[in-house]
Formats: sequence, structure tokens, C-alpha cells
Amino acid sequence: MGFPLLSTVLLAPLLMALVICFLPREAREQIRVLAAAAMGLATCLTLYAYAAYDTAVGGMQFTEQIPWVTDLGVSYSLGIDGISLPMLLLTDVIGLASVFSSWNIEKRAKEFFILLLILIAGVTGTFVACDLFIFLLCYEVVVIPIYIMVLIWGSTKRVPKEYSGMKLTIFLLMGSAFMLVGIVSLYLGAYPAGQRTFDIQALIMASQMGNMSAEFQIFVFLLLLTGFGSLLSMFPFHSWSPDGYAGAPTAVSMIHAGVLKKIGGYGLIRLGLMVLPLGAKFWAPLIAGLAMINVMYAAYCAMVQKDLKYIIGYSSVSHMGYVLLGFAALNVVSISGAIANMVAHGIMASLFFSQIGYVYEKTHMRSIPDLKGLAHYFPRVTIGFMLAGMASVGLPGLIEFVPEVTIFMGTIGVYPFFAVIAIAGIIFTALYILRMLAKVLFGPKDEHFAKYEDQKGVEVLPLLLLGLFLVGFGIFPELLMRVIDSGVQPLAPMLAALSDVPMLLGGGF
Amino acid sequence: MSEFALTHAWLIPLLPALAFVVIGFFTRLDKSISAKIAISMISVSFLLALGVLAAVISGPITMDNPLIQKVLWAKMGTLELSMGVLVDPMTAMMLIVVTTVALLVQIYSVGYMEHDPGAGRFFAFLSLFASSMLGLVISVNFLQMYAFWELVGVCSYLLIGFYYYKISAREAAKKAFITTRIGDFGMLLGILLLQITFGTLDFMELKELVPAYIWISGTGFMTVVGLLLFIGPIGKSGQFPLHVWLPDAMEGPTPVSALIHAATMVVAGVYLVGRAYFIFSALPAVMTVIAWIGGFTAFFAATIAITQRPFKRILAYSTISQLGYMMLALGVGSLTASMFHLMTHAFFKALLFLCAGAVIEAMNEEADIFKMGGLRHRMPTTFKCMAVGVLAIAGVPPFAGFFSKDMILAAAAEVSMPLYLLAAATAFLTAFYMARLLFVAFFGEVREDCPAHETNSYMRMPLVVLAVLAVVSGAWGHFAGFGEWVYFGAVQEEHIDFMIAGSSVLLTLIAFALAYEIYVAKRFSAHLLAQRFGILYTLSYNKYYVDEFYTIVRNTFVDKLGAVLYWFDLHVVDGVVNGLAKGVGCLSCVFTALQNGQAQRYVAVFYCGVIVLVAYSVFCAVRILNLLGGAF
Amino acid sequence: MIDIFSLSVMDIVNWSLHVGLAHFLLLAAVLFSIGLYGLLTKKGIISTLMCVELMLNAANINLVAFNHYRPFQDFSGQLMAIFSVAVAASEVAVGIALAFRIYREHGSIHVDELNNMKG
Amino acid sequence: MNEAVNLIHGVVNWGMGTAADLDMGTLIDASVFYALMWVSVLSALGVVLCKNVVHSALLLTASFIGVGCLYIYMSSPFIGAVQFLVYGGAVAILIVMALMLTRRDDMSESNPSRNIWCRVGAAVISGLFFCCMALVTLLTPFKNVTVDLGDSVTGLADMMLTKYIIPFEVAAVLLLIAMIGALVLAKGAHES
Repeated sequence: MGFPLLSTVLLAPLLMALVICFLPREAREQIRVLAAAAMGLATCLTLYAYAAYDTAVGGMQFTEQIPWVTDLGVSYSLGIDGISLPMLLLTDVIGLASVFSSWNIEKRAKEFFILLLILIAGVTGTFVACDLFIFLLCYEVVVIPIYIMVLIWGSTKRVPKEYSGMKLTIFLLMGSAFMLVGIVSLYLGAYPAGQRTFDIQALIMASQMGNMSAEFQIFVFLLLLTGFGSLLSMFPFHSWSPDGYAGAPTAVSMIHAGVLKKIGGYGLIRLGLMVLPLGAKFWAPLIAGLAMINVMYAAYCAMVQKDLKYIIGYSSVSHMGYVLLGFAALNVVSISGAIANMVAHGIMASLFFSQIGYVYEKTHMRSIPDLKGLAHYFPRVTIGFMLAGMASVGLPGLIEFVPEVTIFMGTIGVYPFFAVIAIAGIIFTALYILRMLAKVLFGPKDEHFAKYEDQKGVEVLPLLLLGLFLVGFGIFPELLMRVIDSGVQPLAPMLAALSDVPMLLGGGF
Repeated sequence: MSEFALTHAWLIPLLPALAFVVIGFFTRLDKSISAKIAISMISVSFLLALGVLAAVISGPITMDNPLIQKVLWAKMGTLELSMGVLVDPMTAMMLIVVTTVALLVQIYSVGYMEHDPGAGRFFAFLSLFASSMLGLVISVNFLQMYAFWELVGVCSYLLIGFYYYKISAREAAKKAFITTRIGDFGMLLGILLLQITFGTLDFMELKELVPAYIWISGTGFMTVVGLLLFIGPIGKSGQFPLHVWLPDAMEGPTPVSALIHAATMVVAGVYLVGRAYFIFSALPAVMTVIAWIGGFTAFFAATIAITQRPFKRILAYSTISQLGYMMLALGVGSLTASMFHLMTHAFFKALLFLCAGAVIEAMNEEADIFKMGGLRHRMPTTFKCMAVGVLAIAGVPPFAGFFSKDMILAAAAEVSMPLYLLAAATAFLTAFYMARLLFVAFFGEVREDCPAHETNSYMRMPLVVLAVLAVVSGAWGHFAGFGEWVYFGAVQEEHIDFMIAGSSVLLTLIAFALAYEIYVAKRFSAHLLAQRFGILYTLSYNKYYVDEFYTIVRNTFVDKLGAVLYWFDLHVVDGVVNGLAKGVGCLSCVFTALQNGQAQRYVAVFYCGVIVLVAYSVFCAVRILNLLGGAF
Repeated sequence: MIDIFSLSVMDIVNWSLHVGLAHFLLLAAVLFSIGLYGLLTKKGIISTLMCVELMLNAANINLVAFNHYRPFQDFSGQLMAIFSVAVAASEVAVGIALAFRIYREHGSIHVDELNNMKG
Repeated sequence: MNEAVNLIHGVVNWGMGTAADLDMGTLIDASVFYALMWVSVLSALGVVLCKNVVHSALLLTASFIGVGCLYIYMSSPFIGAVQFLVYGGAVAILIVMALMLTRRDDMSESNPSRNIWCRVGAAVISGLFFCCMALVTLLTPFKNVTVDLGDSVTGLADMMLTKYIIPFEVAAVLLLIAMIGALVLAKGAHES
């Protein structure tokens, strides 16, 4: 085993959080520089891994394994494949950007950065874990800092921050409760006592060997769907998303919308599809229907919002509908699209939140009637908003275009009805995004905003960093697709076999 | 040289894109350097386009034998998305048109944007706009076309909303984007259906597959696909139900209007239909729809144009009308006529808009033509150019519009008499409103408070060049054999049907005379006429209330429904969540009541537990004791 | 069906007159329940203490009764009762001291006014 | 269900012989038991129902004495004596003393109960508890065996000083600690 790259990526933020613990409260400058350094290191290593990942070979690479609780079959086992690598990249990039977005934080900066780093480490852990136990552990690590951060650094607008923090946490925990039951059932159902393991690969093997009956798969998949679905803000479980983002501080909104939500999609693919293919097949029509509702319903809700964060909150619910739709179609193209869309939406939403966060930090306003004509005084923020907005609209040359088109291509043959409705979502997305941009950015000069300064120095970095990926992956989608394809391609035989299984629930709309 | 241009055709869209990047990142704040970069890049593109044209004319490339280059853009599973270059005569023609107009518009903008602090940004956007349109033109497959199609849309959004501090500009930009988005939705569906049916989006491959498919499975499904695909052009090219954005698009700087209306954006729809002609031409039902939508739009827009007062709005409706002509030509099966008209129209419409820009700038942003008058004395060059433009659009021989319009009328006459009559009536109306525009604005008395003056040389030069093109392009196309060059299926013979040409020229002249009588000689009162045709005038003046209708639709089906759904979200979905939370809260009230800090309550709870346990163990013990058989 | 009616009155009288372990256990249960009722309802701290004493007594009856009717060759039941009495005595002592102390601190010995345990 | 029926029959039949066993001794036994039982139960009821706390305390003493007599009835005279001494004597006096120390006003309403809901709840709980206990008792087929173990005082002394020496000592220490603790508590630490 060579250099423990993934461990470094995982532990760098944690260790730095530990170091920051011992720094005096007044050393704000040092604290934030150190936090940025840790995230920078993690990001560089991830970029290296991204470049060095051998797509020709595929599968899990950079693996590390240390047995931990052998009796239970738990081991500290890390690895990345074509599905988790983009997620890991997303995590680190957004993590770095979120550190820069929190640069000016005044209140309890030390605690803020400690919690932020723990949060990022937790999210990283969920993506690099090859062991379900580690996965769950890291997931639970994520929840607590979020709650504290919302309560201390959050903001109260439509709903009090206590409410939004509580809602966020409870939904996450509710999701994780279902997930936990599902995962324990998997653990118990996959192998007889004595051979049991939390290793994901082994569970996939068990599934391929037919250790799990169709009924078992269907039941456990439902549990996982409830858990991951509420994480992914699937229709009836979406209401935490706008409220939660609205209450959360900028960095938490960024990480939450950017990556944390994606754990849901990632888990559905990694566990739901790979381990429980029959379950996925059974529930797919339901997921597709809910996905359609997600897309349209959330777009409609976004249309009438007044608060920027609510718009982006609902917009992210709407975009997650595309991810779910791509998942539900259960073919290589659509699933690649779903993964790519998660990356795309992550970059885009966090860019949005970082810009909104900046405006809010300066003006303490984020309600659309209050903000007008920002383009006159905030040209850089305007660029950020435009980039993110145009990406959400699905502009070619920006990151969202290829994933969206890919999802549509994969889906329209499987669920024509749902897909057509969901594709109509692009009109509504354009409508609410452009309305928002028009009202907030453009229009006559408003002297109220003359006293605020545009982003400069470190404050521009989130825009630069996220914008780079937004445009880079947009113009050269193969950079992203190459990796994702190497992760999804191995599923092709299984998906092909699955498409021969008759549809049990509903039927193709 | 021409060989180099042909193999490096991909540079044509890339260079303006490069200009966009350079200006956007580095020279945004410096007007003159930005302008120089933009103009030099588009000039090189123009030269390359000329080289491509030369290569196409001299080389073996025909409509059936294009040059194709492709690179992989993204790949997932079996789906491969590629980008590339497809050069055939139609492409070459479009490249020339787009680069010429873009180049001239940019030169013009140097003068026009002289005093605007955002000029750097303007040149960046113009470059991107040109780049996207060029990318669309050389598209090798539907996806690339769709991608650049969207880019064109967003560039138009940026440029229409260039004066972002004007609410009207901001709203117009939004309207343009969203209206065309509706079209894009249909088009995207069509593209997706093509992809899942044929497994490819490549034009050349589809050209092989589609006829075979239609031969085997009939036209039913493909008609749906064709209609869906056609929704895109309806939105983009401002055809009837989705034309509303185009008149508003003049809120942008005038050079942008020229570019949008003449060479880029709106003709994209026509070009798409032309490019996918192998699909449409095989579907008679779709062809009929295209023809009728085109014909109707042409007539409909012309009837609106005759009553409008703002200079640019008249031109905007004339654009819709002319685009209707192009669609009509496509619908009646003449790709050649459509493309020919596209080319001539690009030149004379750019000319007209740039003249409009000069006039409006000279009039200090006064757009109402009835507040102008006698401008020919103040702006002689502009007047001459404008007159050429008007003659060209009206179809007076030997100006460009005559040849192309004649070809369309002839094609329509061959297919359907009603369509021909519609087109002829449109020709009459066109001549009338253009003459009205010219007479009202440039003839008559010079107003005393008129600030007009001749424009600067940056703005005059493009006008002259375009005027020349507006004169010669039609005749050149006619005599050089445009039809042998851009065609679909079989080469289209060039000949002028003197019956049709004569009647249309006659109509035009009558219209001119009528306009002269009304607006110059004032033999009839325009006011009285308007009163005489009260309802019709009101309808036309208010653009048949289409905008109002859409506003109602949007308010009801988007905003109201959105509010209802949000209410649902807040009170039902969230209500359930909050209700659950309340339920848990009540439960916790119950449980906190058990622990009110008083020892007695704890004792009570404790004994309740004891009772439950004992009861349970008794329940179990009954069986156990029975098993033991009374051991005690 | 449980055939309760098959038990004749004579059977019940017969059972009642043959005093045995069950009778004592029932007596203890009655005393215990009375004590419990008092414990739950009384406001005065000393009254509750008295009720606790009642309950302890009930437990002692059980111990002694078992020792008497189910002998294990020695007096361990009685011994337990003695220990229990010792514990009860110390409990009363401490309890009354506490009551006294509470009375001095709060000026009242009503249990319902003592909710320091409330979170 | 059958087993339950059998059990009930078993309960009824067990340990009581037949009607033929009814002789004078049994009747006297029973009447002594019931007399003592009523004394204990009624005075216990009085403890919880009396309004005057002094009456309660006195009735408590009566109940203790009744129970003490029952101990003697169960041929455990030593325990009975301890009961008289400790409960009937020491505890009763202690309680009365405490009452006197903590109460200066009118005694007639000195033993208040909580409100009616509380009392109903308490009655239900204690009633249910009694039912449970009775059920357990009645369902268990005890066999009554009485063995004469000789002098209980000697026996207890033997056990206390041999096998149970440690608990015995611990009990002594406990009493000591309780005494000191009671002193400290009653006196108040800060008033030293």
C-alpha cells in the first residue's frame, strides 16, 4: 500500500480541526488560513486522484483497508471508483469554496471553522468509505455540526433558525434511522452468521450470488429509499430543504445543497441499485413519478418565493427530481446523467449560495423586493449569479447541460410521460431563475447599495473556483463523463439483465 | 488558402469566442482595445469564411457531399455526443452572411457605442453571439445545433438586456429567453425522440436512416417528431404563436437588433429547418403546417406593421413577416428560395436596422416615426441607404429582395394558390408599410426642434457596404446560380416567372403610390382611414392582444398555480410535518407531565411500570406454571 | 371459558378458614397497596414517610410468612426481616431529619411544593 | 384457556383439605388471624384517610402492633418483639416528635391529600397493583408446610453471629451512619 491518499484527504480536515482547537480564540487570521490550507491540501490530493484515476481499469482504486472490529466484519476500508470520485472532488472543491465564503465570519470564528472542517470530513468519509459502517459513522458525524452551526450562525427570516435547524436535523436523522434499519437488514440478510460483513463489495457479491430474495430486496430498498430519498429531498420529504437552507449559514447551505444532498443519490446508486437491483426495479416507477412531481412542483413553488435562499432551495429540490428521474430509468446513460447532474447541481447550487451569502453578509438582505439593481454595485457577484443561474437553466457550455440532456436521453424511452413533463421543467426553471436574476441584478440604480463593496481578494475565490469547474466541465464534459462512465459501465450487464425483469409496480408511463 | 480555410473551419466560431474570453477577462474596461480585438477576430473569421466559400465553389463539396469533421465531446455508455464541422454550400453561404453582418455590425458599434461605458462588455457579448451562431451554422448533429441554439438564445438575452438598468430592456430580455425556451422544449423533445429512435443525432447518418424508417413504418411517428422539432424554429424565428418576443427585442442596442434580426438568432430557426430538411420534406403533413404557419405569420405580422409607430418596431414586424416568407418557402418545398431570401434579407434587414440605429441616435432616442420628418435633408447618406433597403425589402427590381421574393412566390404558386395569394398580399402590405416608414420619417418638412445630423464614419461605412450588398446580392445570386448551389434533392432551375414577378412588382408600385398619396401628398388622411377601419386598426395597433393573452395565461397557469402549490407545500406537506412534530410535542407534554419533579409522580409512574411488568409476567407465567405442573 | 361458577361457596369458605401463606401474602399486598395509595396522595412529607413504613411492614410480613410456611431449615426469612427493620429504622431517622431540614428551608413540608427534580 | 381453568381449580383445592378438616383449632386459628388482620388493615386505612396527622400516627402504631401480633401468630416471637419495640415504639415516637417539631398550627387539617384526580389515579394504581399481587398469589399453588424449628431467638442469634455476621455489622454501621446523618441533616451543616 502506497501513500494513504484517501486517508489524508479524509483526515486532513479533522486533524486541522484538532489543531485549531488548541489555537487561541483571537487568532482568527491563522485559524482561517489553516482551515483553507487543510482544504487546499485535500483538494489538491483529490485533483491528483482525479487525474491519476485509471479509467481504463475502473473499479475501486486508491484502496486502503485496516480491519477494525473483526467480529462484526467492520473494517476501515476506503476506496474510490468512478461514481464516488466525482463526488469526492465535489466535496473538496465545495469545502474549499465554503471556507473562503466564511472568510469574514466574526462570531466565534474558531468554533465555526472547527465544525465546518468536521462537517467536511464527515461528508468526505461517506463518499470514500467502502464499508457501510464507516459510511454510517461519517454520516452521523455530519448531522451534529450542521445543527449547531444553524443554531449559532444561522439567520432567521420566514421561520426562526431554531425551527429550520431542528427541521433539518430531524429530517436528516429520520432519514438516517430508516437507512440504519435498511443497512442492518442488509448486513443480516446478506450472509449467514459468522461470515457477515459491512463491506459494500461483499454485499454486492452476495446480491449477485442470489443471497437476497426479491421480497427482501424490495422491502429493504423501500427503507433505503425513504432514508436516502429524504436526504435527496424527494417529494413528500422535501420540505426541510428550503427552510433548512434559509436558516443555515452560507457555508452550511453550500455544503448541504452542494454535497450532503448528493449522499442520497450516491447511496441510492451505491446501495440501492448495486446491492438491491430487484428492489430498485420494483420501486423505479414510483421514483420516476415522485421525480416528476419534484421537478414541476418545486419549480412552481420556486416561482412564488420572495427569499433568494428559498428560490434556490426549491430549485435544488427541482433539480434533484432530474437526478431521481435518471436513477429511476435504470440504464447506463440515465444513471451517468444522474451522477453528472449531482456534480453539476452541487457546483451550481453552492455557487448560488456563496453569492447569496456574500450579498447577505454585506447588506443583510436577501428578499427579492429589497434587492434591486445589484449589477451596478456588485459586478462580480452579478457574474456569479449569472453563471449559476445560466447553469441552472441548462445553458450549453456550462456544467448542467450535458447531464440534463443525458438524463433526458436515458429517460424518455423508459418513462415517456414522466420524462416529457420533467423536460417541460426546463421552461419553468428558466422562468423562475430569470425572474429572480432580473429583479435582483438588473434594473435602475438603487443608491442604497452604493455603500457596499463588491467582492475582492479572498471573497472572489469561491466564484473563481466554482466558476472554473462550472465552465470547465461544461465545455469539456468528457473530463467528467470519462470518470463517471468508468464507474457506471461495470453496471451495464446488471442493468441489461434488469431491463428484462418485468416491471412490477405500475408500469411504464 | 481556401484548402486551409476548409480544414480549419472550426476556427471560424472559435475566434470570436476567443475574443469573448480575452475581452471578458482582460480588456473589458478598455473600449478601443476591446473593439479592436473583437473586430480583428471576426475579420479573420470572415476571411476564413471567404476561404471556405472559395473552397466550396471550386471544390467537390456539394449539398450531397459535405465535408465533415468530428470530435468526441462526451461519452457515456453507448451514447456518444460529438461536436464537429459540417461544410456544405448552405453552411458556406451562412458563414459568409453571418460573418459579414457581424463584422459590419461590430464596426458600426464602434461608432454607436462611442459614449457607452459598457462598450467592452458589449463587444464581448457581440463576439460570443457571433461565435454561437457560427457554431450553430457548422453543426454536425442535432445536439451541437441545440447547444449552440441555446447559446444563441442566452447571448440574445444578454444583449437585449444590455441596458440592464432599463426595466423594459430587462423584461424584454427575459421574455425573449423564455419564449424561445418554450420552443426549445419542443425541439429538445424532438431531438430526444430522434435519438431514441435512431440512436444517433448526426445529420448525415439520419439522412440515410430517416427515409428508410419512413418507408418501413410510415410517417405517423415521424410527423410527431417533425412537429416537435418545428416548435423550436417557431420560437426562435418568431413564427406565429411565439413571435411576441421579437418586437420587444429591439430594447437592446440597435446593432444588436440588426444582428438578431438579420443574421443570427432568428434565422437560426429557418436554418434548422433547412438543415433538417431531409426529415421535414419527407413529411407532407409537417410541410403543410410549416407552409401555413409561415404564410400566416408573414401576413399577420405585416398587418401589425402597418399601424405601428416606433421605427424599430415596424422593422421588427417586418422581420417576422419576412421570416414567415422563409418558412413559407420551406413549407412549399423550396430550400433554395428560403436560403436565398435568408441571405438577401440578412443584408437588407441589417441595413435597415443600422439605418434605424443611426436615425434614432440622431433623434436622441426618439423612436416614433411621426415625430421625425424631413430627415433626408439632414442625413443624406443614411437616407440613401435606407431607401435602398426599403426598395430591396419591397421587392423592386433589380434590388435583392426582388429575386428572392419572386422565387418564393413562384414556389408557393406551384404548390397552393391560397398560399400564393397570402404571400402576394403580404408583399403588398410590406411595400406599403416600408414606404410609409420611409415617407413619414424622411420626407416632409424638417421639424424645427429636430436635432438630427449625419452620423460618424464608423456608422456610415457599414451602411454603404450593406447597401451595396442589398443591391447586388439578389442579382448575383440569381445570375451566378444560387439554385445550383444550395438545393435539396434536385438542383433548382433559375427562371423568372414574368407573370408572378410582374404582378408582384405591380402590387409593390401600387403600394408605394398609395403610401405616397397618404403620407406625402396627404391626399387621404391617415387619421380618417384609421377611424374608418376602427376595429381593425385597434386590433392591429394593439398587435391583436397576443401579449395580453399570454399575460393572462401566465398569471393564471404559472403564478396563480404556483401560489396554490406553495400554499399546498406550506400547509399540507409541511403541515403534515409540523403536525407530526406537534404530535410528538404533545406526547412529550404527556411524558414531561410524568416527570414534574415531584417524587410522588415518579412513584406513580414507577408503579404503573411495575403493574405492566407483573401483568406481563403473570401472563407468561400461566403457561410456565402449567408446564411445571405445580412444582411448589 | 373459565368456569368460575363451578367454585362452590363452600369451597371459598373452606379456603378462607384454612389460614396459610396465601392469606398472609394477600394481607401484605393489601397493606402495601394502602401504603402505596397514601404515598401517592399525601402532601405532607411525614405522612408519606408513614406510608412508606406501612409498605416496608408489608414486605416484612412476606418475609416472615415465607419463613413460617416455607421453611428452609433455618430462620433466614426472619433474619431478613430484622435487617429490613434496621434499614427501615435508619430510613425513618434520615427521612425525618430530611423532613425537618426541608421544613426549615422551605417553611413547609408539603411534597407537592418540592419539585427540584424537575428538569 | 384450559390450563387456566385447571389452575383455578388447583388454587381452590390446594392446601386446604376438605370440609372434613374443619375442626375447632382451625376455626380459632382463623378467627385470631382475621381479627389481627382487620386491626392492621383498618388502622392502615385510617393512616391514609385520617385528616389529622396525629391520628394517623397513632393508627400507624396500631397497625404496627397488629402486624407484630401476626408475627407472634406465625411463631416468630422475636420479630414480633422487634416490631413492637422498633416500630410500635421508636418509629412511632420519632414520627410524633417530628410532627410536633414541624407543625405549629391547627392539627385538624394537618394531613391533607392531593386533589381528587390524584386520589383517583392513586386508587387505580394501587388497586391494580393489589390485583396483580393477588393474582400472582392466587395463581401460585403454594403448599403449606409448617416445621417446628425450635427457639427462634437462639436460631437467629446463631445465624446473625456466624453466617450473616457481615450483613449484621453492616447493618450496625448503617444505623450509625444514619444516626450521624440524621443529626447533621437536622442540625444543618452551615450552622455548625
